[in-house]
Amino acid sequence: MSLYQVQKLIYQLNRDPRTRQRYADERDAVLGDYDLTQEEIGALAKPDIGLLYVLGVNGQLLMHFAALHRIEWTDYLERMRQGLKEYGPVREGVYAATGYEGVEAHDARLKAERETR
Amino acid sequence: MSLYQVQKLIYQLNRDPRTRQRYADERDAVLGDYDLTQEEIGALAKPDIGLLYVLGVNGQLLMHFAALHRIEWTDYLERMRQGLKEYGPVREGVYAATGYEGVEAHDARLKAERETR
Amino acid sequence: MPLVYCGACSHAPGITGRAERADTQTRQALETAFRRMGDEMRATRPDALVVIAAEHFANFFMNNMPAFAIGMADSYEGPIEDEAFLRIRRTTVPGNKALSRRLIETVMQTVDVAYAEEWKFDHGISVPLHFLTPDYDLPIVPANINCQGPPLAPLARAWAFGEALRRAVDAVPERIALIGTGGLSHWPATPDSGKINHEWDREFLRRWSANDREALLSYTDAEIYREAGQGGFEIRTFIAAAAAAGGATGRIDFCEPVPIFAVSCTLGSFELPPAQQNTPSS
Amino acid sequence: MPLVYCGACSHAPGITGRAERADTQTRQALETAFRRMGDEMRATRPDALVVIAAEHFANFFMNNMPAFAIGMADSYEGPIEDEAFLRIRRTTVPGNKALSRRLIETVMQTVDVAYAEEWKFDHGISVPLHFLTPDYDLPIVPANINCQGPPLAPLARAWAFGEALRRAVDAVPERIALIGTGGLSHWPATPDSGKINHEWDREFLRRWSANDREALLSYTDAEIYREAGQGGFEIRTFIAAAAAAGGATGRIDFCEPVPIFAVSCTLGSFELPPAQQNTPSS
Ligand SMILES: [Fe+3]
Ligand SMILES: [Fe+3]
Repeated sequence: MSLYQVQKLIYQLNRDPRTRQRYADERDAVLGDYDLTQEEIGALAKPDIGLLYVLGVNGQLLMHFAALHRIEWTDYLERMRQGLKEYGPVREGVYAATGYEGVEAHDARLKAERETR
Repeated sequence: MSLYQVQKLIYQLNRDPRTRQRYADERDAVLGDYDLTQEEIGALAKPDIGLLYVLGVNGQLLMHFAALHRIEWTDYLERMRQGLKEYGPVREGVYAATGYEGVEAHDARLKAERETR
Repeated sequence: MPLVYCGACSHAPGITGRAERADTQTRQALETAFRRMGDEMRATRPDALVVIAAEHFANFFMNNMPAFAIGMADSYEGPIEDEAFLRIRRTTVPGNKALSRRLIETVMQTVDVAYAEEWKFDHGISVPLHFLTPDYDLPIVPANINCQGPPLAPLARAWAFGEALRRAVDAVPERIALIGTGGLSHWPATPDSGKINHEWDREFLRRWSANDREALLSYTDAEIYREAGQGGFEIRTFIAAAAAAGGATGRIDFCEPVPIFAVSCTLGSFELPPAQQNTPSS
Repeated sequence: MPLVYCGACSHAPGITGRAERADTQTRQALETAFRRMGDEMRATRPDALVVIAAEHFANFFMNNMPAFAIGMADSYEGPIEDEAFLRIRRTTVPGNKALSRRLIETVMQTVDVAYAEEWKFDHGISVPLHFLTPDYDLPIVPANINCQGPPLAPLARAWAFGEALRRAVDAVPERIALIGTGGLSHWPATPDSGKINHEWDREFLRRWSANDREALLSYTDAEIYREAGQGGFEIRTFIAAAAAAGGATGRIDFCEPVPIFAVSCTLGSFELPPAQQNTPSS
């Protein structure tokens, strides 16, 4: 029920250099400013990108939170997939997974289509 | 031209206990976070309520900034009047002074009207 | 189901914060009228109270100033002001996020309202609630009209907002009460604080009681600013309440100029058809 | 005077941030098309460019989420994202506060837009500007439609926003260009990033090129979500641009699915009557 609070913290981190600095210096104090469950605190602190994704954090917030932790794009996508396996489907919001062949397969298919055109 | 920045700082102070704490602890650093002229910095730091009023700070922001500095209501009104004498009319915004007989005279007049009703 | 109560009232911070500086008789009459309004409103057995307010930089600033906003949370905090300044204890007020969301979705069909998943009440809501729901036991849906930072939405859009809220309220199964809260003519927090154009207020309330849409919307902001001060921009909340009343006429229960409170303290309500108060909608 | 240019384009962060991971030929064709669009737009000698964007929590959050917003500042900063992530240098982009205010005041007559005296551009504006105005020498008026955090305004209101912007633009003496920028079908920042419903995109663009209001507004959000993903909500920006084009038909200059950029990269523009491009309004 405190997804709003999780997202607000990530929003502030993404937007505000001072919050980022405080998060680096005294993470627990920053986490304490928000009304979070233990599961949420754990997911943020680790960070468990897969769990945050399943909790319903909007991808437009989450991808920058991942980047803040130097998690590269492909790794970010992979961690969300792992989250789905570990914790089940996305519980809230509109960023649910719907199934996809993957960029490489998709690229190959498009290329084949172009060649037969 | 940085009235927006002056008002934003006051808005944050009014709203956010952490900003108030920082303002108490390291005022110059907080002032440095905003894009302010020397006149504005001086008016905020003193604080010169009269000048802030003349610069155009919205009264709904300014009255709480005055209260933060333990300036009592009647004193707050008086400082704005002094500001008008010292710096001339309000330069921006919609909180200009338009002339008023004063609460005491007004009260006395209303009382007289009630008695003759 | 149809709106069960619709009214409007003042919210000046002086009413609580500088209470003892007003004439005792006037003050007691005002507080009695406020409590009677609360009794009447609660007698309609509302499930929630929509408050159309005009806040003063507690939540909304010129970095992102919505013309209209509606809260969407299960609780709110207020007042944001210093408790000693306002003399109202800070507390948590119940909301109803799911109800808010249903109302917002209907309002959005015609009025482009911002939604807010948090909201700190300032005196604009806390002063009315202090008298109307002193136990803070009725869920509140806060709504806001920007009356502070120009450019402001035109009066016709404030009317549209009231109409949209009424359509939204009528579409939910809950019993909903609604109040608008704002000042009429006043020059608050300026050196002219206390100045009141009581004649102007009376004429405004004449139009309001008659629910005369055309006359209410005929004011220009330039005229309001000249005759009723920057505080007069808050008539938008009264206008939205009149629109929500859907043509019903109003009754002025109290209207006295109180200089130390900086406004004509005003309480009024609309005579909704009894059917709307007691029977479920078709 | 009447709008001098009206178009729409993609803004996916991958276009700059993951540029080298796309097929070289496709990438070069896209960049060429983007630059050509910039040349065409600048050839209309605009005094300012209105960008109808769909930002991604750079400025607006659920604490106060406006359905529609317009910037009102003399300069803006962007991109807010890590420069290495987006591979666009952070810079100050000129605005025009006075022009913004005049536009906002007209828009407010019919659409309840929030105004914003500061605004940090994210990839939603910074990627288009990187190609269209690489010298950042054209004043920008940023506008936003909430496409991220439901409840979202209905498509009909996005259309109303485009119409209101057009009325506002036509009412000022300046020469104004306008672009909408958003993705069509896409599932960005999810494990399905790269998924594209190209058939759906083509059908949408058919309706868009025809400026077929009824067909454009016939989508429901449930249908968009199912067929085009949460990223598809951004078609609101294309729809507002179509409304601003005032009935003119459009031309698709580029439309290729690029999985690593997560969208069908799309560029299009409306054929405004030449009179509107060259003569002052009556
Ligand atoms: Fe007020
Ligand atoms: Fe986007």
